[in-house]
Amino acid sequence: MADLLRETVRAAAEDGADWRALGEQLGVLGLAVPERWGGSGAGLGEAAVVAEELGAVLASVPFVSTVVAARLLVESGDDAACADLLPGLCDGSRTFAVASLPTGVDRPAGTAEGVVDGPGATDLLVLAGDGLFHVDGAAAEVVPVPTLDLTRPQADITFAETPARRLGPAAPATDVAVTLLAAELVGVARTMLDTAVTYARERVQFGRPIGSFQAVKHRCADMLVELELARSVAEHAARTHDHGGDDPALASSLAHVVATDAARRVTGDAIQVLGGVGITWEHPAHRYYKRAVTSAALWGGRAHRDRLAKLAIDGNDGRSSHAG
Amino acid sequence: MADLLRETVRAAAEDGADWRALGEQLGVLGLAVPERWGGSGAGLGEAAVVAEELGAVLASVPFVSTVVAARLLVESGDDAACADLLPGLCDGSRTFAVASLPTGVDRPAGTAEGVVDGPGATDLLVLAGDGLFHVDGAAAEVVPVPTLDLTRPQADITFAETPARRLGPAAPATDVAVTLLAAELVGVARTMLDTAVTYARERVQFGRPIGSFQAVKHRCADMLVELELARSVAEHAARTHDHGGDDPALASSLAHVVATDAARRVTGDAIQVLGGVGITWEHPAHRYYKRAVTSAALWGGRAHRDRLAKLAIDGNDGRSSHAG
Amino acid sequence: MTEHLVVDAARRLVAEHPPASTPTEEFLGARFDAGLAWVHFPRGLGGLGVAPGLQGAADAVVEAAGGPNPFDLNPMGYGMAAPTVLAHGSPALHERLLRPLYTCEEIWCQLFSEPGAGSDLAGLATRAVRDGDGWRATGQKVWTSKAHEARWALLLARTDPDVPKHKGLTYFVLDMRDPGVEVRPLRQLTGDAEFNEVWLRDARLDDAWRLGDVGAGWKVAMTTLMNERTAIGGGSIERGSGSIGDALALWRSQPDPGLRDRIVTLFARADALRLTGMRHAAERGDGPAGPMGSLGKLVGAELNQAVYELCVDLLGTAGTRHPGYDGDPATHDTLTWKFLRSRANTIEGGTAEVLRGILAERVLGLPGDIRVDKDTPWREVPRG
Amino acid sequence: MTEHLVVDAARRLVAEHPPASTPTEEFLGARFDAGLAWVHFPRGLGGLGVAPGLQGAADAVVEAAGGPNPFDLNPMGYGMAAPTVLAHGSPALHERLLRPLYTCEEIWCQLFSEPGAGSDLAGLATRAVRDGDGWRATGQKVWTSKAHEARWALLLARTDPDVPKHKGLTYFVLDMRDPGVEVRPLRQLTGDAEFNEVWLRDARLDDAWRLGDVGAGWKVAMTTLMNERTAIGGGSIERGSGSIGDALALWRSQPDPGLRDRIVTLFARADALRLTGMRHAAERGDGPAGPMGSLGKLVGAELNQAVYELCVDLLGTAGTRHPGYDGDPATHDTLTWKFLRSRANTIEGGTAEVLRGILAERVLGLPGDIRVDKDTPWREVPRG
Repeated sequence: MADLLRETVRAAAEDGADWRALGEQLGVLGLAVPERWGGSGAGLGEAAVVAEELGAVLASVPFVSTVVAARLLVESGDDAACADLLPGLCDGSRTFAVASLPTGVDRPAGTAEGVVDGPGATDLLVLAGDGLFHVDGAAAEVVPVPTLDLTRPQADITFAETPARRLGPAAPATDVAVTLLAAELVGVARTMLDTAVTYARERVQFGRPIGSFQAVKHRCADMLVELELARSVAEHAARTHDHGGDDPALASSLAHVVATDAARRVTGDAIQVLGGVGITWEHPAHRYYKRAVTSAALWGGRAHRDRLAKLAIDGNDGRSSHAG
Repeated sequence: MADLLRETVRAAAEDGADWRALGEQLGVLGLAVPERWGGSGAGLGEAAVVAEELGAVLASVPFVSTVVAARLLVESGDDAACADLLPGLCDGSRTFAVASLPTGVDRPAGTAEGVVDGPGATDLLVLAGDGLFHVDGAAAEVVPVPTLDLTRPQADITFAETPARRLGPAAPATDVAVTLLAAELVGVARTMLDTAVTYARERVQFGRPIGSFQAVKHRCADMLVELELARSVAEHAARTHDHGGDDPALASSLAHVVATDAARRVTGDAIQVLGGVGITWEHPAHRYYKRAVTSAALWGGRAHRDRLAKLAIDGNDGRSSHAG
Repeated sequence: MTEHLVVDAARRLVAEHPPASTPTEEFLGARFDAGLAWVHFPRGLGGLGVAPGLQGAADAVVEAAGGPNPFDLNPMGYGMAAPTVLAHGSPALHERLLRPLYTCEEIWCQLFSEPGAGSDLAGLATRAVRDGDGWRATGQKVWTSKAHEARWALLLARTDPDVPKHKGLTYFVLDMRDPGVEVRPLRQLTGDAEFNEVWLRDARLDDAWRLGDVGAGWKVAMTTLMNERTAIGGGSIERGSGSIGDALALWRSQPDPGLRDRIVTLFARADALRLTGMRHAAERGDGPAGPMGSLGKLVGAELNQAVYELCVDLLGTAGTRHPGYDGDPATHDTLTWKFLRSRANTIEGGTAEVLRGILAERVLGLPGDIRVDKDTPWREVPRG
Repeated sequence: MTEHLVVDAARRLVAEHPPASTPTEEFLGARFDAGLAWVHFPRGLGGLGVAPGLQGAADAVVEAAGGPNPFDLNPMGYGMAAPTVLAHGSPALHERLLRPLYTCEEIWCQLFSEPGAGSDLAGLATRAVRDGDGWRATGQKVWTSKAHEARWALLLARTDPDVPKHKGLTYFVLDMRDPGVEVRPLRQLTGDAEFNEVWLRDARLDDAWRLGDVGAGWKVAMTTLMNERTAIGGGSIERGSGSIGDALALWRSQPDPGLRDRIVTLFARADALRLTGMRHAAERGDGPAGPMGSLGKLVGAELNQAVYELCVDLLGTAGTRHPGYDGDPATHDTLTWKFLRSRANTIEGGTAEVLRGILAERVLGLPGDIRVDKDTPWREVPRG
């Protein structure tokens, strides 16, 4: 099942990852949504497969936000809202972004900065104070911000007297987000390792493929190591969310720390292996690099390192801490 | 002058670095001691040359302690003590160790732990409270401690009703010590780089010298980089002490941070280049490695990183801070 | 045969031979005879002829009952000699060697590496020449654990110096009691002598104790080495065990804010490696580790070094003390001993450089290094 | 001639041609005519025929007076073309080229690298064939800065494909106005187009504008490249300037305890590199940088990357924003632009791998890589 899903998404992703097709035809947007609301009742493990394949082609689609939104809606307990919103989420006719307001703001008011996938979102889920709210994307002031990674848009979103519907209590969104992010970065790293290895096999300097030089060869081996470590933590986090067996908070932060480090290193090293070609705008390597670099700062960023320390290293009981 | 000094010490060091010969015949123990007390009135720059050459052969002699002790004596302003003690220091008939007592102890009492060059020292200079004291080595209880680096002995030294002579106010000893330590580690790293390069040129595997493999070759290049950086900070620290031009505290801590990192890396990498031979007891590489590793913890250890941050990075005025 | 039959047999074994009251040799003999030594071996040779994946079921029962682990007692015998003897030895050798190997009455060692042949193992120089119906071996081996207590050795020797290096090797079982064998302990930087140097001077080899064809030694050795890499790379599966556990314990007793970022990085890497080991094991099932098995060894080795370097930094001046270099096992529990010992991790059992080459060439398919000695008769290849 | 005579001449120059009120070309022309362009060049060609170490005295006076720096305006001309033309050009070329080069009326570029010849520069494929009393060049060059504004180019082309690669190259001055020259900007990952691709299609070369003998191009190019490495590797001597200065400023405005150990390490390394640059410069005096010059470039490049990675980590989510990729110079002051730009540092002007090779082989004396193409005619060497 996972293999079939992977092949299907891979084929679609390589064809351009049209959002409506992902929803209507492939049905992968609602993988983790119960069937009664238009989804397929699978888990994060399946969603992670999709995230990896979308990461592998660097698809500029709001997949992570979509799965996080679905999870927040389902867990809100507001069945009416689920019935209203989830079918559109599943078929791709609605696109979601999740905005967190600063501490002290208890309803949609003021500005949420750098909301990932904010530009163009038809629907916004807003975490404010202890509540989760739904806001119509057209009712808020959405100002796109210029991003380093052009394939993952952000917006500063301002709420002023904006109509909002309270769906339920606030729930942490970060753990699901970074679990998918890690899977996405496995895809990112995988493509860049493949790209570097192919280039190292084919590029000839000094009368031999550059991959026969240890400096290049051993760098590629290190990239493989990073990819394998990232894959392990990403799969572990998704499995933990779906099936338990570990602390989801710990598994999520671990996934963020390892996968973002790995992706930054692999994409940076890929540019080095590619040499001059790798620093041109024309070659896709820089887009992957920018995705990896910015991912390390999103959905909690380095706070995951601190949380990991609290949960697993310092030795006190830090189970209630969460990052981002 | 420096070249001649270097050649002289190098020849003596390679012959076994007999302590009395270094003092009586070569006159290098009192390099930084005024001539009227048996020294040659030179500076730390010259002493650093000696330290480097002694480090290069991993001589098990208390040179750093000797120079620190000389500096403390000269700066104490106690001319009678200088006249008593310095001639013996210069000719090698006396050997010195410098002990620091914990805060709160204002005279030689209690135990100073891990006093470098403590075993066998004929004379002890003790920093206690705001005073500098002289204690006869035979009058204190000197218990050698088992060390990782067998070439640099330490002792726990206990003072109980021990006769002590107050020489003057306490003065920081660490900056001079780490300046010489850095020079010593340049010698340590230099020998290990030479050893690794020679081995890489001569050792044949797969029908070619292993130095023709980039993994080995580039490692050696990185070792060269570390050595060059270490040499620069070590020389800069000695020059700063002798001639100003920078903050001696900053230059000393910089020298400790860079030179200890460099020496650990170079000696560790040398073992890797040597392969199986490098992990045998018989080959000297492990002795150099142990010297480098332990040096990072002595005379302030990682506190130098903190001091460097206070002096040069944080941007507040931390000029009065000192490490160790 | 299904798993429960193996489990039943194991339960019978521990019931009839309670490990607590049965001498080790006797228990292992009974386990061998019950076919639970290595369940995928043929019946009569310690096995039941079933899938190797069922071994875990037997091991679990025996371990739970406190039974002895032959791998700890006879690592080269159990991990390397047994599969090699089974695959390449005659029925007579199976009969003679496997049972006492398993019972640990006969300890084994491995005579592969030489002072002049480390990473380039196939370049080894120990010569075996025909002598009547047997052979005589002369040369020097090194990095041999257990040589001083070993009854038998796996020996790789050059029988034809006039062909390229991989083609002139032959694989033998050597009698360590032969008068032509001299063993000397080799002291390491920890002060311990875990390994030995072994000199062979016209040591007698029986042709019937040859494993594989004359000239096929390299291929046979690959069986042995693949088992070695798995054995070394196989890690524990408890979070926070091994070297990182030592660091965590030290950290909890004396945390240092300036080192927190480093311990986070190392913990995350250690846990990622732990999860990778479990994932790879699950993915390969009963299959051999293959070249990807080098990954765990490589990462684990470099991680060990970084973790114990962190420990030494945490220890500060306490890390400049060390109880001694006399090989006393009591010193092995100190962080400084472990720190020193870890320095060999990136060299022993395949250097970090060799392992990176394996990953790059055999997993990623990158081209090999230029081999100047590939088609040259061994005799003419420069060595040193 | 002693230093004070140089200083006197420089003082006279800035007194007679006050930089503030003198057009750049005119000032530089006057400086050239005063022999203060490059004091070690012959009189009449911008020099005084004195030791190169005296140049610094002239530079200091001019800089203090606010005079223009020709290196900034015409880097390839000043840093590479001038020494190469002087060493290998005819007197007629000296006369024609050096003065307008120095006044920056004529900008220069360098046509060495090709898509198929990066690290392996000597493998380049641009062909120059005899055509009457001149030559015609065809091929593609890349990584050419200033190509769009250059009047002249230093061109390395293959004149004999039937000899090993280093032996078949010849070095020319190319007229960039030739109709066979096409320049296209090459956009980098920052969005800027600092460099160009240059296509040559039967571009005309005058044999009198050849630098060095036919087939001696590699040797001539070494003159040029040694000057390039020095130019790139030469660093500033202010503590806390350059990339580490950016990090320190950011740190002071928003310190992060978790990153303190990293900034300490990077600051210490940056300062050690700064001191190393000064030490090496003092040690070599007037001499060329030589292979040790690669050290500063290597360390500086990797340090820049690590420093700007730290900045991005310090910035947190602010580091995910970036003003744009339209090449607007205003973006160059952002930390994110500098971060992106630093990625090229380990590739341009000699990759980190090439520089490590230079240090290992030419400073430490380690053996070279196995060169499969060394004795093979260029035509038969695989390329791609």
